Amino acid sequence: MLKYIIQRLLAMIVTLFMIATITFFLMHAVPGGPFASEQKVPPEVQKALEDKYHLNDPVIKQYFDYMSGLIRFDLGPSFKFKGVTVNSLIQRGFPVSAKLGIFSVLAILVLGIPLGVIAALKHNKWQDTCVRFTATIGITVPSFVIATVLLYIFALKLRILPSFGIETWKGYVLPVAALSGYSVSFVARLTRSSLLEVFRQDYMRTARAKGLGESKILIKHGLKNALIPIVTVLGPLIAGLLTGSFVIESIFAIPGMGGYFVNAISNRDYTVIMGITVFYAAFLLIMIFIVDLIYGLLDPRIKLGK
Amino acid sequence: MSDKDIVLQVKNLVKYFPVKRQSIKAVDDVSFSVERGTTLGLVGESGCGKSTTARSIIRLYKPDSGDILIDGEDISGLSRKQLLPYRKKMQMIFQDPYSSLNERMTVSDIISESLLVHNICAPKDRKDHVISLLNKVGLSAGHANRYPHEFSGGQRQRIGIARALAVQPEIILCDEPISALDVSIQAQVINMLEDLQSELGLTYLFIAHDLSMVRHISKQMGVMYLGKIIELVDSEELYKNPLHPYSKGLLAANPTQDPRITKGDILLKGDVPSPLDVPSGCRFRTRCNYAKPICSEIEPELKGTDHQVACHLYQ
Amino acid sequence: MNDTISDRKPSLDFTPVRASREESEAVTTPSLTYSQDVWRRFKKHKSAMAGSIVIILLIFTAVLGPIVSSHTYYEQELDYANIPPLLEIYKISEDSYIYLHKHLKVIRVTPEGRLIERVKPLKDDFLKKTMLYEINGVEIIIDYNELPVVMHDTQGQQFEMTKKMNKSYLLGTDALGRDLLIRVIYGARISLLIALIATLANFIIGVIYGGISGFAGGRADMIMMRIVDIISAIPLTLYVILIMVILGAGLQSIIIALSSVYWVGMARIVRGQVLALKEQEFILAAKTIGVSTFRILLKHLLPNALGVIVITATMLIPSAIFLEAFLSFIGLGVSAPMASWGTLCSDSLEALRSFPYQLFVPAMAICITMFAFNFLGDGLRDVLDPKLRK
Amino acid sequence: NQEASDSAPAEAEAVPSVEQKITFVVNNEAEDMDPTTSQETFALPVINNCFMGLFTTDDEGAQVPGLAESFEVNADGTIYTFKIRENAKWSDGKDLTADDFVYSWLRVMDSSVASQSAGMMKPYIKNGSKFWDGEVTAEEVGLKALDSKTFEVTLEAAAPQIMQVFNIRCFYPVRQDVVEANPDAWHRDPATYICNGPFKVKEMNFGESVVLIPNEYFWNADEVKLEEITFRTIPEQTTALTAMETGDVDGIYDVPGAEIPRLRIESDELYILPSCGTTYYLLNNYSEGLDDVRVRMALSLALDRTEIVDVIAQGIGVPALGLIPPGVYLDGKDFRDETDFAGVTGVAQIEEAQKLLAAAGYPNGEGFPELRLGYYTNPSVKKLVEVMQQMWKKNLNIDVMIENADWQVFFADVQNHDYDIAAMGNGADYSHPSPFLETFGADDPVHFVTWDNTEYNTYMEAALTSTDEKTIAENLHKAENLLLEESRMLNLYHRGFTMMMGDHVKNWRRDVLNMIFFHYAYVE
Amino acid sequence: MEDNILEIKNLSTSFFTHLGEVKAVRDVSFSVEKGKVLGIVGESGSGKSVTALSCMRILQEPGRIVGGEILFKGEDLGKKSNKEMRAIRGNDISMIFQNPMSSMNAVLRVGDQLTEPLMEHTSISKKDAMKRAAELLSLVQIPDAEKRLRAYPHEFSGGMRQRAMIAMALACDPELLIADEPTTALDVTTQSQIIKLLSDIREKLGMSIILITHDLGVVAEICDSVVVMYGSMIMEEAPVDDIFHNACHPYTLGLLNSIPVVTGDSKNTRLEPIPGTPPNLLQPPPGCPFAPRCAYAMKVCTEKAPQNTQISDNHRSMCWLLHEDAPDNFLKRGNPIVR
Ligand SMILES: Nc1ncnc2c1ncn2[C@@H]1O[C@H](COP(=O)(O)OP(=O)(O)OP(=O)(O)O)[C@@H](O)[C@H]1O
Ligand SMILES: Nc1ncnc2c1ncn2[C@@H]1O[C@H](COP(=O)(O)OP(=O)(O)OP(=O)(O)O)[C@@H](O)[C@H]1O
Ligand SMILES: [Mg+2]
Ligand SMILES: [Mg+2]
Repeated sequence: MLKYIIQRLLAMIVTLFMIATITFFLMHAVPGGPFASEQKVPPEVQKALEDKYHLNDPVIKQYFDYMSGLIRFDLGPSFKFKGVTVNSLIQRGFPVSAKLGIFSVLAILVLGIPLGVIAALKHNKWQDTCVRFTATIGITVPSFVIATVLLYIFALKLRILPSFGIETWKGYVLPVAALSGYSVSFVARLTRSSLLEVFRQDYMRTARAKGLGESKILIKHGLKNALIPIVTVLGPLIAGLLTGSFVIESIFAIPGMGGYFVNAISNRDYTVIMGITVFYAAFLLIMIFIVDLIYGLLDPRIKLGK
Repeated sequence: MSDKDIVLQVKNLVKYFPVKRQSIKAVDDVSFSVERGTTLGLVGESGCGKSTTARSIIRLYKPDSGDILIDGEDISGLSRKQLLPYRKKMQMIFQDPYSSLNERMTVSDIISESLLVHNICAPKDRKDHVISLLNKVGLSAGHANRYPHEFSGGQRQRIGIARALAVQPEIILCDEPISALDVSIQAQVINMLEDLQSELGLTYLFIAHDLSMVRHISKQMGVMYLGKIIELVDSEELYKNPLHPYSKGLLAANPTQDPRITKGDILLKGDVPSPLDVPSGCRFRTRCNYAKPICSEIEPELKGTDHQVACHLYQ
Repeated sequence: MNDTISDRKPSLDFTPVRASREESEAVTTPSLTYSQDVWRRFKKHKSAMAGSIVIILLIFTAVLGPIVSSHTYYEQELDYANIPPLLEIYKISEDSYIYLHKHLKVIRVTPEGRLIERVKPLKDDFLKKTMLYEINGVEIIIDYNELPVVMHDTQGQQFEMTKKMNKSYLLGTDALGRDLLIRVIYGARISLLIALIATLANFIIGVIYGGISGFAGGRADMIMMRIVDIISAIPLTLYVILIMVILGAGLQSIIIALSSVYWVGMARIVRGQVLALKEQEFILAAKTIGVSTFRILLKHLLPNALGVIVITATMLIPSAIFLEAFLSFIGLGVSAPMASWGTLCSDSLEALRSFPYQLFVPAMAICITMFAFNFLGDGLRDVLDPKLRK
Repeated sequence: NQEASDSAPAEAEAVPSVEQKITFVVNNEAEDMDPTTSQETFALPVINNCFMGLFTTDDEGAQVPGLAESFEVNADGTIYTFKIRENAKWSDGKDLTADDFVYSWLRVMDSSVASQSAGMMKPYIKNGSKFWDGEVTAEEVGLKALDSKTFEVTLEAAAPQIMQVFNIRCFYPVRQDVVEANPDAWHRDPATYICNGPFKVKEMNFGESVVLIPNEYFWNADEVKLEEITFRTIPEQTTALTAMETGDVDGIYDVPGAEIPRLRIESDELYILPSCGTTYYLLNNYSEGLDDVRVRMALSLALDRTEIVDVIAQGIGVPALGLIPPGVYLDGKDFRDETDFAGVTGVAQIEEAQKLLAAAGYPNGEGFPELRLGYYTNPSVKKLVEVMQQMWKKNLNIDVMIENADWQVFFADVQNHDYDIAAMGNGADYSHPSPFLETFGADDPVHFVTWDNTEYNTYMEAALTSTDEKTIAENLHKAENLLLEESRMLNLYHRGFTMMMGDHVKNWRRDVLNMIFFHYAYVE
Repeated sequence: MEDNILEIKNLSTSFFTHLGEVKAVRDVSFSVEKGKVLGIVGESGSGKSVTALSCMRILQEPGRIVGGEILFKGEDLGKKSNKEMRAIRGNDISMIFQNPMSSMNAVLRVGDQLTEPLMEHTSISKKDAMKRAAELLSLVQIPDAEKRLRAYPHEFSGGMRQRAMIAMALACDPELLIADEPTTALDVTTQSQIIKLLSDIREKLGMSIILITHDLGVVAEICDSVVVMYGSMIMEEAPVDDIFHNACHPYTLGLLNSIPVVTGDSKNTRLEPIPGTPPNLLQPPPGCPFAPRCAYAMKVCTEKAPQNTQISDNHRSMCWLLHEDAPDNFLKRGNPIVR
């Protein structure tokens, strides 16, 4: 087991290293630079700025400098946000994004899975149709549309929820709804199909033959088995949710991590791009790993390390 | 044995499956040979290595050691490319008539794939060839364009046989070809295999649980236990006079098929030990009623001329 | 069963009939090839049929719509910007009707709802918040001091109002006065093409990559899956910009961008399927015959994973459509004034409050398409899988 | 309005005496809050309300003394001597002295600091550029503290626009000890954000908000009434507008264009103001077709600028017939009043345009090469280019291909002169024609215009070296007219500026560049 | 007959699929005597499992009982509410299934699954339930029972799993045990162990068993009487001895002929399979379902469903050959099979 974990961690580090390397060179290959696009900055000032941030060093040297910083968990200073280090950016932004993300994950758990269960239980009945319909819309309509429409209805027309920020609990409602719309729908669908598959299994019949009640059969026998395929998709999904969404965070003015990323790319804020990419990648890999561990817990047949 | 026409000879075949740091000794030093045109039956409980033996012979697995001689030539170390000609000599029929046919191919596609791979006949003759093969296994031309799901288990198994026959093999390894079939259908398949054998002079390695069927079809029988052959003898002889306690147990366990005959006590108790943890000495000693101290120390070898048995009782 | 024997006795016929072997062997279901069978079941599958009919209609509309429409996707009528599909028409006098736009533009219309021309105000008094118009000699005053806006003649008499469908622009116009209907129809060309490309990328790259990875197993699988991890973690925008710089905007860039990243989800799923399938006996059978690895993958493994592949592919279509909008936004997509559904959606968001129909129309188009694809996908899975029939 | 009346009584109930607190929306997190280095707009609300320069703005937006209570200029306009207010103090109570100015301005011109604003200071100050290049020492730069409250500035040469230039943020003083203690990040911490304006920072929540409270050491602290200003970051304009309309915030910058017509009707809180900027598109005179002045003029005349303003700018701008926006005064006159627009009018002159095009050898657009119209990722620019494309197609029957790119890629292309027509524009840092015209001159450091006209350069040279406003104005007019006659760019519209401010917020100020000052504002 | 624990009368069950109605059980009647073992044999798809599932009323969608009565101790199960049925399932009647691999929930510990019926039907504490579960495991001859309770099914061998399934079924001392092909997936050795186990348990606990199988050998070893099903109908019902030595239906005879003879020289006796394949129950043949494969089929067989002929007290057969007007044939003359 320990050996397995160590192996996985090593593989993760190698993958992370590759991701960092590729992103680094990709980033430098793209035209522009953090200071190259200001209309009003004269060239000598631009050069001074670039000197200050060592952008005039050979790319290879910059790469090794960056990597040596990365090893020490030093992600460097942001080029755009003066006086802000990428570490502090993530330290500040991630908890905010994660908070939203956790609520979205909760939404998946209390909404997505139960809806899927209802749909499966009422297979081909109106409840099922409803869930499938809503889920398809949830998968189809992207979060920025959902967010804008929700904002229009609940903040502007009904005025029951705040239009921005997450300072109060009410503030969470809309961003979480918009953020989790896709995931909830996706998980609902997946739960439904997975559960329907489980319903066909022989052990469900066995449980019924024991005289167990339907709800007990569902929860004890059905759900745990049905969860196995759900857990696999949950890893990347949760990683995505917790690390923040640019769209949601900018629409609802939430100072999370996702908000910086897209801007960082269009600003060519190199260190921020790298920092967030590496952080996200690490997070993603860890989530996938955790999912594998949970997988092992859920399904005793799976022997980790085998 | 030298005067006999041996088509398939297996010498000291070993196949281990590594699992974590241990290994499953699925086949552990198995040797036998099969005469042309005859059938060797292989019986034993689930997990004793029958399938692994067959799959190693046909080189689905690479054996860890040992030789597999087809017409005297060793194929145990050949690469995929080198094996291609031998694939024509040897084919396999699988246990599960449902999972052994690709649901998304027509019967004619399934059968002609063999023809295609081995370039057996001109593309334009392929159709006729397929039909003649189908006829050979008791199906008609009308079945050619159908899909496996339209067939019953017995018919599916015939399709599997037709697929194996397509390359005109000399040897067919039958890995429990009838286990999944209904009694009424089993007989159809067995009869057909017998007919084909006499017609084409095929050699079978026939694997099954069901002793009565194996006995019916095979000339010689090997009894396997935990990766080893523990008794190898003419099948009638095995029936009449099983030597190894395990063989006795197996025979006794076979249903009587007549309510008027009451069976004696079941000799075999318990389960096969884990292949990860094979008992020392004689593998069977943990379930053997006659186990002696020596059994746990020295592993008995398969001995004897006509009636070979690996048991300390007879050594 | 309840008939008594005596009732039936006279009709009983005890002549032996020897069942011929042929007959007894016959499978009682009608003989159909796989494709015929699939087609037969497909025809019976209501939702699959509905889905494919909708898709065919969509394609037809996308191809033929522009031919029959009197508008073009680029033609702007700036006077008619942001006209909704439903018009509030005021009767000014016997033969003159106007439509009062939300933004207090006045447009003369026919009583049926056809736009005639925009009328410029005679006077626009910002401070008093009134506007003065003259239509066919009738002076009308629009007063927006208080909401809702009131419109009356000089005597303070208000006009009779009816709601009519917009006959000139059935689904209204966009911010530049272009016909939304025809733009959505043109958008279908791009978005459906994107759906196609995405699906192709999924099928060609994702399926093969995942298939090889799963089939190869072991170390190769490990490395290939790590590559997938890497691709999914590297920021998309970066290489999209790079592609744009190297290749410029246009379809070929979209194809490359989509096909370089879009298949990873599919690859993961196919790999999972192949891992499960490759232990099946028919794969072993193919191996014993000596079938090449590639052929096993193509002929044996993939067809059996097709159900899952189809479902996944349909699920991935909407994100491709919106990914295209994003790519267009950063300059990779088709160049304006051509617009895809995704861009129509995102363009309309800014004006959502004033003109929600501008979002509604393309969003509906996407939703309908998605439902159609979903129905079709679900149906195809059912229909393709002979096992479901057992 | 139903909703408004619903919420009004609730508010009245909750707040018996009006709380002197406001929330104002900024669209992005500030990149840099250090006045001496910052160059972007999102930091300005904070900087402008926390810091003060030598001058400030009065109710009418006119320049009035700020930290300097008075100043003198020598005869040739090269030496300015400022008298700093006796009661000018830092927010921690320390005295604000002339040395602070010397330190701060040197900091701007120190290349190791790499202030983005350096370009706006060093050309004016004597030896400023040399200091930047490390050729002279700090002592040789024309900055002197004559005594603790007297600050003398020597200019490189007399500069007509220098009074406006002094208003730019980089001329604000910062505190040496806090800056040196943490040169890069002092401005990110309320504790070290020592300032000298009417307010000081209470909280800085990165990415979220900056909260200001009155600075008791401000020299005019008695007049400051607001108790708290929150600058809230809301990146999405539509969200900001929603917040404004629901009353969650008191003011916003930049209203989404599509909503302006509606707000014009519905809202009393919308402000549509001129802004000192012009949107014009660059024409590459090396591109085939565009090398002919008749073609360029034809393209220009074929555009209906009124419609562009109406539809794209939602009526918040003014059709640009020339380059310099209205409201730029020189020699006592609005610069634009004197401009000759080279025949360009607010509406399209289609026939004229067609004639010119025909004369250039492309009758009815035949044989005209397909030009590329480049723009950068931005929704409203996209609309504009689509409209232009259509106008050219309809009026001249020529095809123009629209090309979109990420700003950085676009800008790199423009700098490499890899464009036919490119979306661009200029907003001034100070209200003067020269920043607009310099772009087309030989001396422009960011040289993305493909033009090198000796005549033009001569006019510019003459204008920029003169101290006489009249000469300057004359030469700048000549330069602009030459630009317009040559139709060197497609001047489209002079930008407007929109913002919303709650009716209850009184006495806030803005200057010509639309900087917002809450110095003496209060809530009613 | 008071000593019948279960009596099925004219049971018909169908699956209403989108292809049409699958008549999986047609007009089936039989009864199980108290303390006896009834075997149901027949080829795959003949409706054995569906009959059993119908008795328990645990048919899955789209299956429905379309007619008949299921009398358990005189009460019609068909009329019971779901709740009442739940109290009976696993308690009075329990069932074990063919495939021990898939019939146990792989993600739950064996102990948990074993205690489930106990917890459901009795008010026993978890701890006592575990104790009882251990007893049950020892009863089915799984050594080291207490430790094994904590194992997961995949850690058991096939035989052990099936034994655990039996233990599960025995948990509440049911009066009737329905065993649906309990040994089909197992080795011969394990099979004989399980059969032995079942008959021991029956003796010990005195319950009745319905044993569904297609292996006549198994039937011979343990059953008291046998129902032979084919094409969703009953072909023959008889005491076990009669089935093997006095079979009165060509189908039963066919089944018997297909197995190799145990004694004597098997080499020269060719097997005699029943040709052909079972009918498709979507469109069952109008007459006797076996007619298309029957060597002795007559015109009437293809037209009319066969009628019941009572051979003796507890031996009946459904075949037109036994009709009084039918041509004189071997069935009337006696069993032609020499075994
Ligand atoms: N690919 C494999 N990897 C690891 N272990 C394997 C593999 N294939 C077989 N084994 C193990 O090898 C042993 C022998 O298996 P094999 O399939 O040969 O048995 P068998 O006699 O054919 O059994 P059955 O009657 O169930 O088919 C078993 O313990 C099995 O678990
Ligand atoms: N869920 C279902 N949907 C449709 N048809 C079904 C379903 N379950 C069973 N059937 C049909 O009912 C018929 C009887 O099936 P049943 O399972 O009772 O056969 P069986 O005698 O138990 O066969 P086996 O020996 O294979 O278990 C078959 O034709 C089968 O196809
Ligand atoms: Mg096997
Ligand atoms: Mg069954």
